[in-house]
Amino acid sequence: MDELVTMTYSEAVREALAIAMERDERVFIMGEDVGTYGGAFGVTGDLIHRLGEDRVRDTTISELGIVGLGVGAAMTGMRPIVEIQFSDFTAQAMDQIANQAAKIHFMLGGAVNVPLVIRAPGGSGTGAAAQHSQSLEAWFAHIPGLKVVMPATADDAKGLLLSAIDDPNPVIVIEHKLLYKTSGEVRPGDTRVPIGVAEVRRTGGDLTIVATGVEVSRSLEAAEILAAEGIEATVVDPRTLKPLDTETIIAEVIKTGRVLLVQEAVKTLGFMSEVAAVLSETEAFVHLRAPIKRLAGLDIPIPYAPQLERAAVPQVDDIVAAARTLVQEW
Amino acid sequence: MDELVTMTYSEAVREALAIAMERDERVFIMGEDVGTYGGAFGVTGDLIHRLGEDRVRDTTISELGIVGLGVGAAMTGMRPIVEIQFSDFTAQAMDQIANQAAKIHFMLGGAVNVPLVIRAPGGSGTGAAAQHSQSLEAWFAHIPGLKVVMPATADDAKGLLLSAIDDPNPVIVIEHKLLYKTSGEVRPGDTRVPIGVAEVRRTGGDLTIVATGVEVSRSLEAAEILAAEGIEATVVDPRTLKPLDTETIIAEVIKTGRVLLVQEAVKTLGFMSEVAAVLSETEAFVHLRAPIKRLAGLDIPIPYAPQLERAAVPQVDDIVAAARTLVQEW
Amino acid sequence: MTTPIVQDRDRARESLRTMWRIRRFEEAVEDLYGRGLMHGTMHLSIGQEAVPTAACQALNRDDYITSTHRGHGHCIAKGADLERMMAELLAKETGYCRGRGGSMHIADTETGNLGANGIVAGGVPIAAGAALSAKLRGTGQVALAFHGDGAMGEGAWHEGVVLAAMWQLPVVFLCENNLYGMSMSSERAFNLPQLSDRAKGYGIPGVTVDGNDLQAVYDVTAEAVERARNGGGPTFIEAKTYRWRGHSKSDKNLYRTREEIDEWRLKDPIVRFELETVEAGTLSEADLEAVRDEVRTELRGAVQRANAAPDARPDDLLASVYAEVGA
Amino acid sequence: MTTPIVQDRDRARESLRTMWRIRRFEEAVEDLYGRGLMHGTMHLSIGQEAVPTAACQALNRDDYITSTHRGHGHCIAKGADLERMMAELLAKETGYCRGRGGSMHIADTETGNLGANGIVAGGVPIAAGAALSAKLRGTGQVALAFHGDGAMGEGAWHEGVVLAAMWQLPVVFLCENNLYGMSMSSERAFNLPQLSDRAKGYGIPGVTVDGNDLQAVYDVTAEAVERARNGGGPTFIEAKTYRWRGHSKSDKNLYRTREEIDEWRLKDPIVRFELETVEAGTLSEADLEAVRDEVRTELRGAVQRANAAPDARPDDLLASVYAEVGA
Ligand SMILES: Cc1ncc(C[n+]2csc(CCOP(=O)(O)OP(=O)(O)O)c2C)c(N)n1
Ligand SMILES: Cc1ncc(C[n+]2csc(CCOP(=O)(O)OP(=O)(O)O)c2C)c(N)n1
Ligand SMILES: [Mg+2]
Ligand SMILES: [Mg+2]
Repeated sequence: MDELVTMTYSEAVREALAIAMERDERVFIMGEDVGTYGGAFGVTGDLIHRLGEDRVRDTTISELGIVGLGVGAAMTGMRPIVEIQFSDFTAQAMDQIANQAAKIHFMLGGAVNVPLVIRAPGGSGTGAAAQHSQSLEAWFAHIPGLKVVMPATADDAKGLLLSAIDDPNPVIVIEHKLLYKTSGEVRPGDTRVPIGVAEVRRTGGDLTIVATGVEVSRSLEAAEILAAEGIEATVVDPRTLKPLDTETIIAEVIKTGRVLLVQEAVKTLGFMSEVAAVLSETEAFVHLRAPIKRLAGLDIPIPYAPQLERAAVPQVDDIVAAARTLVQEW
Repeated sequence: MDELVTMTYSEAVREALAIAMERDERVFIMGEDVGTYGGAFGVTGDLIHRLGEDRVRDTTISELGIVGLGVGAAMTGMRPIVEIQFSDFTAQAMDQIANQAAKIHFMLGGAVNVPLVIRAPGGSGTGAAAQHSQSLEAWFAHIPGLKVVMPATADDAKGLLLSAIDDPNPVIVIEHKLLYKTSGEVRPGDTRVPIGVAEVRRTGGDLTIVATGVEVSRSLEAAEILAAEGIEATVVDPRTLKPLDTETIIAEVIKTGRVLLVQEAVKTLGFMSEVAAVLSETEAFVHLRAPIKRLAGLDIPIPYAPQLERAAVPQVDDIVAAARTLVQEW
Repeated sequence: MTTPIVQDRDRARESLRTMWRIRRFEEAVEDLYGRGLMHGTMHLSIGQEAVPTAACQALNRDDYITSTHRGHGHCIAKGADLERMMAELLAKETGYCRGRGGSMHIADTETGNLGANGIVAGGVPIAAGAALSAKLRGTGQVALAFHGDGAMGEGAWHEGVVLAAMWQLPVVFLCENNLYGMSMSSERAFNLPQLSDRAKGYGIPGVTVDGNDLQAVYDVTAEAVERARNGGGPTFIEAKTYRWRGHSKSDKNLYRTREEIDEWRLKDPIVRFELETVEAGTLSEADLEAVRDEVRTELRGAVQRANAAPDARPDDLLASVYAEVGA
Repeated sequence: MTTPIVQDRDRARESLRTMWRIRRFEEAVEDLYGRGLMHGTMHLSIGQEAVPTAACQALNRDDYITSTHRGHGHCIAKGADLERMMAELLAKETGYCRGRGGSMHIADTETGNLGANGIVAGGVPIAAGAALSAKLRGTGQVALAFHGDGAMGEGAWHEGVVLAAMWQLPVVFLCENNLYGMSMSSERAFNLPQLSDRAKGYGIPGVTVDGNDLQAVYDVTAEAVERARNGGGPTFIEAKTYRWRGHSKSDKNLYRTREEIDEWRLKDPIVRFELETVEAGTLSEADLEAVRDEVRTELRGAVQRANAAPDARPDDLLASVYAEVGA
């Protein structure tokens, strides 16, 4: 196996885009400011110079239209990748995402596929306030026909995106703004991460933490602090929210009998509600020695002030405290 | 107390609209074909003749614009009620619903209220297929700042709507197409049903069924069949999904120790995922003698063919069977 | 200039056949519906047959169309099979969508029909996307988006046109202005003498045409398609026509008058074209009769075979949501 | 015709004061930002000051505006308090939004400002709704929606204008065309010689004006406001101007040239208006100096007091999401 390369999450996304476009003529990118500007978060960077304007396409500010054109192109032999500048603006495009892209294959009796990839950065932490900081993955995971992935590391950002581009179904990739600048080891070349397979990032016998997105690294950090206190946590990163690898999650929860579910999204009907529901109706249920514990964003819009913004979503300390209570009380 | 009047769910909605408009000059309705046509499902009926074109306003086919105008009118002293012809088309209006209406009060530091009501019929059963049959309440309940109600009876359709119109916050009312023509007893006059209060529609000691929308009457029907077999069910109708009356639900679940959650929406991340999560992390958990059981729509777009459409969502028989298994096996 | 259709025996007959296939198909649907043999809802385009018939003649088989909730005409004109369409409406496994889509979702990729759409204006950006795809693949294909007048109130319509105009995509936006979006008159809705005045705002050509004049619709569409194919970008066409029936089964026609409907029935595009062909000496009364008979027979067979087909099967519903990876 | 602003000592001074308040406010923001004392992102309108300054003079205090992500100028021109604005940006409890909204969400209902908006075109239908409200309440108020050129690609823009045009609402759509929507040039995006050509497609009047010419912006806005107030319906105005700074802090200006920026700096709307007032003999160099000093002092005080205010409090976050019932 080739040597691992250290790069940022954002570079890893860009590398996946370049690899896919170089290998497959049908792949192209479109979105607001993905060209000369290089993307609002610099993700597409210099791709326009490497692959040309035809394949790295700057659009008008028209999210519904962009996704709609993506749907039409995907139905007719192309493999479009659409960037929505902030995942909050998927609200604008929701009809084409949920009523068109997600349903066409089924609704047309299987006659057509819609191999469309939608990349959208989510999450808070940049002081951009309520309309630029949401974690909306639950909206998409609720709609049959969409696949939803949420890479938490650079290698997953690359590998899941490569799998998404090859998938014959619409796949939403929820990237995270705070992760873009973090570095990680990435496998070189056209290396995929399969959609639908969770990753156990750490093992420990006292409790199982299931976390997504930016909360994965926070949970791993928390696990180290807990370890110093003698509490050993397993950390599971589902990576794909839909289709969900329930098998791995259930197995890891059964091993410890205690589960802490950590997400950045607001608590009510966030992704972890589904994980909790799955655990409470499957064989995991009888192995639980403690009630399930969700640690999630407050049910509020993300506030602007930095101290309020931090208070709105789970931080390392919150995870440590919740895990400690769970283990000590049960 | 005045005598109850028997009327259809649809007439009850219309009565609430008329009462609110007659009592409060600020209240008006707008939406596609709500005027002369009387509404796609006949709900607004003759209101345009009783209250005039200014207050019963036919719009162009522009869901995002309609909700947006509602937001602007609500911020400036009016009490708009917006009808979205099928709840599926809230996808078009999602930005104004989730990014504007829901967040403005918080985001502006409390300076402004947005007393907007959005009425939208959801649900399957009319052969209208995948883009006209969804149950999308979970999308709204996931967004802080929105209230979400889902009346299952004519009296609730009237009473919850009257409360919604008086509420200083945006409220989404998910009505049900199949319920429009069903009749029920309705209290006369300006009688409210409070937002945030669940209703226990039946009591029985063997299991607790929590059901929403059209599944409430199906659950009650199922409960009668079960009773004939000697199985007694409590049936709880949350009525308001956000804010949720967790107290009543938890109390009723504790009483029986067995819970069946029934919704029409697709299973994954539907409203009952949240109820399951709440039950699994509160005092209810230790009282559960069986795993939680969700009975939900299949994770598929609603198909056109009648037999497929029926198979896609829980019917009375399915509820009976699930309840029976739950009681017999645990 | 090529021979007018009305003087071209084959094309005239073909045009009539298509219009009759649409009319008879929808009459059959209406009948089945009325007798409780068909489920769901239905949107009939009776009275509007000349528009899709003419427009699709200006397209190649591999050109794309996107269609609407009122899509039977588009589907038939682009070349779909009546039996598979009827089977779909009858919720049969042999239908275009295996009974999962119904009238509002029929598609026929073989003939470039990317699908009816239950969402008003939903197909507009999709057509632009198909045009972008054709441009990127360099195939010379053109896409045509059928849409209603009411669709022009939607953001989706606007955004689709904005992007198509910016990229000068090979797409034609064909508005069937049947004077109403459900109950809202397009005159009241859009505040414009003619809807093609909208085109200027996107820097693209716009034209209004009598939608019940087959030749006129053909001419403007052919010009638009040629422009698109030659890299000249999108065109907007408004074809004025009328739907004789209500919007859908629940329509009580409260928003329009009996007189208006009757007036437009006199402008029947089929009768008009039949008369024109006879006047031009291209077809005889006997020819007309032959076409009608042919279509009636075809349709009867289609309904019978569709009826006899197996009902849509519920067994693999969950497995039908996603295309298989590697497929 | 009333006296031109440039010849009216009070109004000329007031106009200059407003423009300088905007410019100095944003310079202060830029500075605080650069020194790491301010959080989040920022969108500066330096170079565009004449548009809001002139437009808001054409409005009454109780008329409404909706604003954008680039909204400091609109907010100041409509009459907001600099200290409360600065406090908001500094995430203070005394800010307009108690530190919960920041730059992109400042609103000031006292002066009719319904809010900046982080969503491009988000305010357009909201302004139309405020206009509908004014019409229904019969107050004679007018609403004005500030928006960018880029916003015209959004469905929200289209739908807001469609409904406003249909109902002939008292609203003005004022596009600040600063030539770019982030990196996309409006010329490339919209395929139009001037964006006001769009107005015809909605059956409403449209006009293009030099956005750096205070008097010209005032004149067209005043006319549009009068039309709206008198029941004449909406107007679309395109005011051509330029933002000197990048789109936001992350902008490397790769999509435009140094020369272009320099050229527009020469068209500084403040310098231009100062020169005009001096040439007209309305204000002296000393008067100009006095205005500048006044604003500098005001701003220094606002920043100091804002800085000294208590930070936004996290204690009642959950209780702040919903307005209390009965309130
Ligand atoms: C987004 C959306 N909004 C509303 C509807 C309901 N609806 C279906 S057809 C229709 C009228 C469409 O009018 P037009 O575009 O003129 O087409 P026509 O029915 O006249 O063929 C409406 C309001 C819908 N299907 N989709
Ligand atoms: C719906 C939506 N899409 C994209 C963005 C990201 N964004 C913020 S401002 C902007 C450019 C807006 O351009 P324009 O309307 O011309 O205003 P300007 O920035 O020039 O003042 C973009 C793309 C957004 N905030 N909202
Ligand atoms: Mg129409
Ligand atoms: Mg701009």
